[in-house]
Amino acid sequence: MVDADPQPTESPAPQRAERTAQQPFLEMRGIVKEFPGARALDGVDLEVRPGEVHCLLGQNGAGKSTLIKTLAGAHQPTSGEILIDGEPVTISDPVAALRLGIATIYQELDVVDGLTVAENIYLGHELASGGVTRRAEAARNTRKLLERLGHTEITPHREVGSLSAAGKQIVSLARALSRDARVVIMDEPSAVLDSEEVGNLHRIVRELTADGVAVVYISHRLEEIRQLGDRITVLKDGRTVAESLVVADTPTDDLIKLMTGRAVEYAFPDRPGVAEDAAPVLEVEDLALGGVFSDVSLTVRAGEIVGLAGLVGSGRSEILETIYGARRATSGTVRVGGKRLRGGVDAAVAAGIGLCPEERKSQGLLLDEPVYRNITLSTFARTARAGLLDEKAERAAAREQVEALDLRPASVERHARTLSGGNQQKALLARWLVHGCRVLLLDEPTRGVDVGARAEIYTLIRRLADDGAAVIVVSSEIPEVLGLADRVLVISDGKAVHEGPAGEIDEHAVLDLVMEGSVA
Amino acid sequence: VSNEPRESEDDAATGPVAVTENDEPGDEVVIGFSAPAADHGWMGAITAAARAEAEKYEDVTLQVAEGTNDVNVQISQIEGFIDQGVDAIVLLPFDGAALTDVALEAMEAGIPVINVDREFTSPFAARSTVLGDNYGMGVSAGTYICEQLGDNPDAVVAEIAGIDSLPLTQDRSQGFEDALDDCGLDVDARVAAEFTVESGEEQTANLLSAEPEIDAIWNHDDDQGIGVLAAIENAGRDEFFLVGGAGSKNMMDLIQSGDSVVQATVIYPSTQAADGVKLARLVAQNKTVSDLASIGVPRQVQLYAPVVTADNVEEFLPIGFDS
Amino acid sequence: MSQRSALMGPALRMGGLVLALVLLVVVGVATGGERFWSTGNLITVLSLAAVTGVVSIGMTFVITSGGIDLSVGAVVGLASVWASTLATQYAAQDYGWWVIVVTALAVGLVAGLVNGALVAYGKVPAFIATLAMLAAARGLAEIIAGRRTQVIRDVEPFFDVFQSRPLGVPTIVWIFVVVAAAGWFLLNRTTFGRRTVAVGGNPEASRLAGIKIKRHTLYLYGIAGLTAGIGAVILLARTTAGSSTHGTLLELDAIAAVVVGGTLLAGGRGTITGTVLGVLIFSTLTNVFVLNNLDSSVQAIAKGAIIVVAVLLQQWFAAREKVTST
Amino acid sequence: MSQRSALMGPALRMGGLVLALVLLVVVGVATGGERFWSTGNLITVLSLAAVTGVVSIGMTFVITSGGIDLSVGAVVGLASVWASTLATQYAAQDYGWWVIVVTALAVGLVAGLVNGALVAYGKVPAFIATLAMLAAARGLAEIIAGRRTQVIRDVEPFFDVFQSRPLGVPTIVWIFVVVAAAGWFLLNRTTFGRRTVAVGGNPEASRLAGIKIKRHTLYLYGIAGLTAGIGAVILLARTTAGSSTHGTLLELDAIAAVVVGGTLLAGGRGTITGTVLGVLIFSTLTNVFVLNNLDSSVQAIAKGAIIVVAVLLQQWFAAREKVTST
Ligand SMILES: Nc1ncnc2c1ncn2[C@@H]1O[C@H](COP(=O)(O)OP(=O)(O)OP(=O)(O)O)[C@@H](O)[C@H]1O
Ligand SMILES: Nc1ncnc2c1ncn2[C@@H]1O[C@H](COP(=O)(O)OP(=O)(O)OP(=O)(O)O)[C@@H](O)[C@H]1O
Ligand SMILES: [Mg+2]
Ligand SMILES: [Mg+2]
Repeated sequence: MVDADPQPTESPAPQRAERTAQQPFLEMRGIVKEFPGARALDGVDLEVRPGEVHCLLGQNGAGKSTLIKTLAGAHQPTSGEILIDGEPVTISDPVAALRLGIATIYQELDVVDGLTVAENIYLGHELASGGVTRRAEAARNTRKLLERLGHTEITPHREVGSLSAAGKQIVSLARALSRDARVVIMDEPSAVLDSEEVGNLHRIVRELTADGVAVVYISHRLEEIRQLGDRITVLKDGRTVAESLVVADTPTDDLIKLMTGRAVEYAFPDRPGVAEDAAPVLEVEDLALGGVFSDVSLTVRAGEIVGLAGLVGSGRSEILETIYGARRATSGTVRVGGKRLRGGVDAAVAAGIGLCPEERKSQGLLLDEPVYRNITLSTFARTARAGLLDEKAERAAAREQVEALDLRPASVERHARTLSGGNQQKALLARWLVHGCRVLLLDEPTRGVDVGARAEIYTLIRRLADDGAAVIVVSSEIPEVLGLADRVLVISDGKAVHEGPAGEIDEHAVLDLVMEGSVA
Repeated sequence: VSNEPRESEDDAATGPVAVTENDEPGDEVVIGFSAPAADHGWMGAITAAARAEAEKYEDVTLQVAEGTNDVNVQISQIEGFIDQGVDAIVLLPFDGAALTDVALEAMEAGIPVINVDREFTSPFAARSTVLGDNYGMGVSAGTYICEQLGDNPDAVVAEIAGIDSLPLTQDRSQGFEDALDDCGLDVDARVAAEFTVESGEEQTANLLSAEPEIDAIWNHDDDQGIGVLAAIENAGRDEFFLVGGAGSKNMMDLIQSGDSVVQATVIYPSTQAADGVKLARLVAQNKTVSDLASIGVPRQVQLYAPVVTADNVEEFLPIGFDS
Repeated sequence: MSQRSALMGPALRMGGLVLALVLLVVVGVATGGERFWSTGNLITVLSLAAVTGVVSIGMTFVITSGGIDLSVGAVVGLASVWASTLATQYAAQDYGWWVIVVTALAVGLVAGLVNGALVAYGKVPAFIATLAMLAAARGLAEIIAGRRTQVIRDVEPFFDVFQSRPLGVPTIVWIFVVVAAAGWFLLNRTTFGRRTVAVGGNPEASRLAGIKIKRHTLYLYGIAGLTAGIGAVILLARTTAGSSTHGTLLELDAIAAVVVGGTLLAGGRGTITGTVLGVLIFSTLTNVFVLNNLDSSVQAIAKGAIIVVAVLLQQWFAAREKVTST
Repeated sequence: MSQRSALMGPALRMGGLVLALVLLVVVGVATGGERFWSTGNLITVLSLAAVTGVVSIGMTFVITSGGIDLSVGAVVGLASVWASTLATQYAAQDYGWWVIVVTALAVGLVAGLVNGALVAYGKVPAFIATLAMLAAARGLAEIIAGRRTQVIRDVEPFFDVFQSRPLGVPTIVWIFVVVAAAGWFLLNRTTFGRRTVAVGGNPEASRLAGIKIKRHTLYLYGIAGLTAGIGAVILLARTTAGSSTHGTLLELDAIAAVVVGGTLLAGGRGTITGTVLGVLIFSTLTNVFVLNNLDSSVQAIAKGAIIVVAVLLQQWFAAREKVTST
């Protein structure tokens, strides 16, 4: 991603070009979708052919998820028409979409925690005789699907609630595959996956297209789109601004310009280097959480950004959460500014630590509260006088961040639920910017954030560090960790297997370390 | 099928009525009536009898408030009556003590209050009081059981009480205990049901299971008695005899037929409120009770709690209420 | 390891309940001896558990789906009254005892479906819709019964069937066993049951997976109503009478049994086994209390304490489960 | 526009309730005429509303935070009994009438804190913990009172204070007004209220944002207990007596008023105004029923129907709100 190539690197395989010449399988014409108080789609066109990977590109809030939800029957379009094989159809509900051969993996995790893996995969189209589920067969098929996805460690009878976010994503994927669909829609499937998983996912997508299945793929990772996509449709502010561009013929810069309407400086901010005598702000010593990780020690000085790299499930999120006091450490100590931290989250927040959690919906947001209350959730008590809220000050503080982060729409009164995924992420970041932390723990801070905003967030994180904060960043995109951090810690299987300056190691080396560690 | 109403409601509720000069129409009076929720047969009979009594007099309009077991609501009902300026109030309070204050208020506002069944704590709160005799009921039941078992000091006596948190249940149990004590018996097992058929059945089933040998049972309430009998039937037990309470027609029929464990029941008149209505009318019309020599309605009328057995059941059948 | 914990999980989660029940039985035997540990008494305990038990099975479905049904007690009353009116009794004499059963089940089912329609299609919160049904069903039952207890007479075959004791166990206990087994099967082994869990755990995901949530919700309340109808039949058989007071506060007992059993009140996780254990705990508790001739006030306090202890035990076992599975 | 809808939203959502109340008043005037629309009768309605009203305010907080308190009715009973024991009465005679008040409030508060501790620190589901408290508090109240009603005697100043009528309105109505106003302020204008809404909306997010959700939960149940204590004082003033049966089933009335008022049972949204309207609707309903001399069974059915209609009206207004705000 750092060195995204403006020129196409991979020439599309010959048979792919052949197929793209076929009749479109699916067409959407002039789709408009209005929500109370917002027009999310304002005339969108899309055309998908069999056997192609059609990428949807657009900034946060451009309307990508809304578009595919109208296609999946989850939303009803206000106007516009949908054609399948040239025939107009109405997709009145999800069942109708599935019947038409449209399977969808949604941006937000759509699994049921209380059901097993197999039950989740077959939810809605259970293998059953007269209403009685055929469990053995479902388990067999599930095992096959998971094998195809390269995840034999996820067993069919495991409860999905015990899986990590990535595991749940795999289950969603398996569910879409189980539908034998003609088109599979994937809304940011790679956002929670690490690089190895992403490779795996790409292989599956290629297998699908080889069988003539069309894939509609949404992602903010442009290099991924380059590798995988055949054609691209770009959305901006609910309209199609470019339809069915051939990937091979479109330089990345053009795409960014189409999406954002401007040229974005597409690089990581400079590393000014941390002064040798900078005071250590966060000191973690021999931290362990029973069964998940152990012996984690690290020191972050003022102005320093430390990155944690590792595979999904290696325990990085738990390390952050334990430092933050959200989980009770089995052993070890955490010091902030030399003072030992005791107690739970509230003590950590009081000491000036902030955590941007991994799952924004379940761990971060009050979905039915206005944006400004989400932004001031950690600080409203501070702006209050004698327990009396000062909403004016809260709104002002929130508005400032909304502008700084270019949150769209730029209203602080909207409920968090109505924001697009990427904008919800920005609102979470804004919470800690208002708080003004000494230590900031960021778990996948750019998950689902568009290119333009991504650059802004990088700059912002660096600026925070420059202002004296100690920052830890966890990201599944190794280039992001390497590009942003001063120092990296490579985590494998709950242990730190390497620590060193970010500039002295590359992606392959990290991957090697990770693999070695997990074998050991 | 024999659970059809055998007689019309008013006959069943009030029994024979002698016509006196007091029954001549007088001034039009509005009487407010308030009682606990009619959630079981006895209380249903109370309200039905009061309504029926009022029907008989064309000079009486009975204003009936929703039956409620919430003293707060009942107080507001009385406040409503005061506000409307009714001519008299007949009040069977859910809890006598809790309704005393509002009754005083009514009396102070010049509205005579006739207190029924559960007594107020202040003598000034009611113009006249019609009382059942809860303690006496327990005594009657206990005395009857003593008579039957008197020669056997080891006899096992069980008690199936009603809603245990009500003072009236405590009074009944106290009377029962005192009467048994007189002949050297005591209550060996006691459960409390809730005046409902279902709870009667449930509690009795447990009781019978816990006590393999019983000689006599007193059940406070004939409404729950249907459940009590069902449980006895289900358990196939008949080594004891059962004494009922309140006096439902059902139980009287069983006593009469003599082929069940029911040997007796202690009357707790369900006509109290009807008497209350009658007295309220007299008070409001400034009349007097004609069979008495004294002028004016008496301060207190306490009704008798007789024991109904096969010998005298004929006599009581007409006042048995449908449970 | 995850395999093991997946298997051990539910078993361990039940551990607290089983332990609570065993402790109760020990107390029962210690204080009541043979009077407690006799076939007769154990059958009494089971018989008394039957009504609450059957109704709790239906309630488990509703609660698993994230709903609640406060009307079951009142519906039991209404169904018992309707099934014991003179008209029904005459019909039963003419056509057969099943008329009573069918009437009770039909009344329960219809009341349940009305609940379901209000919740699913009227979007009335379940708590409110079923609270309204509670009030309405009781009122209707009182009007139909004229506040009288309606004794069933001259329908002997009805009692012959329901008061009989195949294999020495009362029919009504068999009914409880069959309903519980059917409930377990329905919840764990059928499409319907798995969808119920899904609807409770993540309604939006369920909708997107193609489940017709509204229709499913309608059915769920129908099931709860139907079990209330079955409960009414059992009560008719036990008490020989229908009454508008039948089932008073039964809804609280049922919800308590379901939740103590481990079904999440928020939905998404339900266990029939837990519900059955919950029902048995409460029924044994009452029995032990009576055996010890305990004052009803002391009973109330002890009951409160025991509920809390049972749940804390469950928590403790759940915590242990986590530790062993890591 | 979003600004406007944010302002209009709550007003419109209240629309259904206000309409329901207005309809009730119209029915009251039409059928009762002056008997309904007199100062005396309106004060009767408000006095009746006071106990449920005060308790419902506390309940609003608990439900907004995603919890529930089934014990309030029993706690009202316990507090009323404790505050009217002979010992308390002697102390009140010696030291002043406030002893009674303080005792009732303290009993309510402690019971609430026990609930809160069980829920927050013991992780017992709120439904279970407060159900256990319900049973235990009633049992304890019965034991303390010996199942007798305890009349308060010779503490005249207590009645002088609470049965007086400043500005022609009974003190207990003033208490309701003050508690409601304080509740509104606490929920809408203070950090405490904000935390309550946050905890109800997403407890995990609130915890991760640094809110001490356990301590907060403890306080919330404390508030519910405290309002139950206030309710007990009002009942003592109205009935001049304490009884273990005081407040029976009050929890259902309170929850119904809160939920009909528009507070989400799942938590995350609460409205004191709605709760007050809900309480007034139920209390006016009872009054209109009495004025019309309606049979209590018919009343029950009507009550059920009216609850559903009130909620459907609210739904309809909410839908309109959406349309107008686009
Ligand atoms: N339920 C809703 N009510 C109101 N507005 C909504 C609702 N859902 C989405 N929107 C608005 O519609 C617009 C498009 O949202 P959408 O989720 O489709 O964006 P997106 O392109 O998927 O963004 P991202 O990349 O961040 O996921 C946004 O402005 C969003 O605020
Ligand atoms: N409460 C828990 N008890 C035991 N194990 C847990 C618990 N929570 C998570 N785990 C396990 O800990 C490991 C690490 O979890 P997690 O997926 O959060 O790591 P991660 O490195 O942050 O990966 P991701 O990129 O998905 O965030 C996983 O194997 C997970 O199953
Ligand atoms: Mg999106
Ligand atoms: Mg993670």
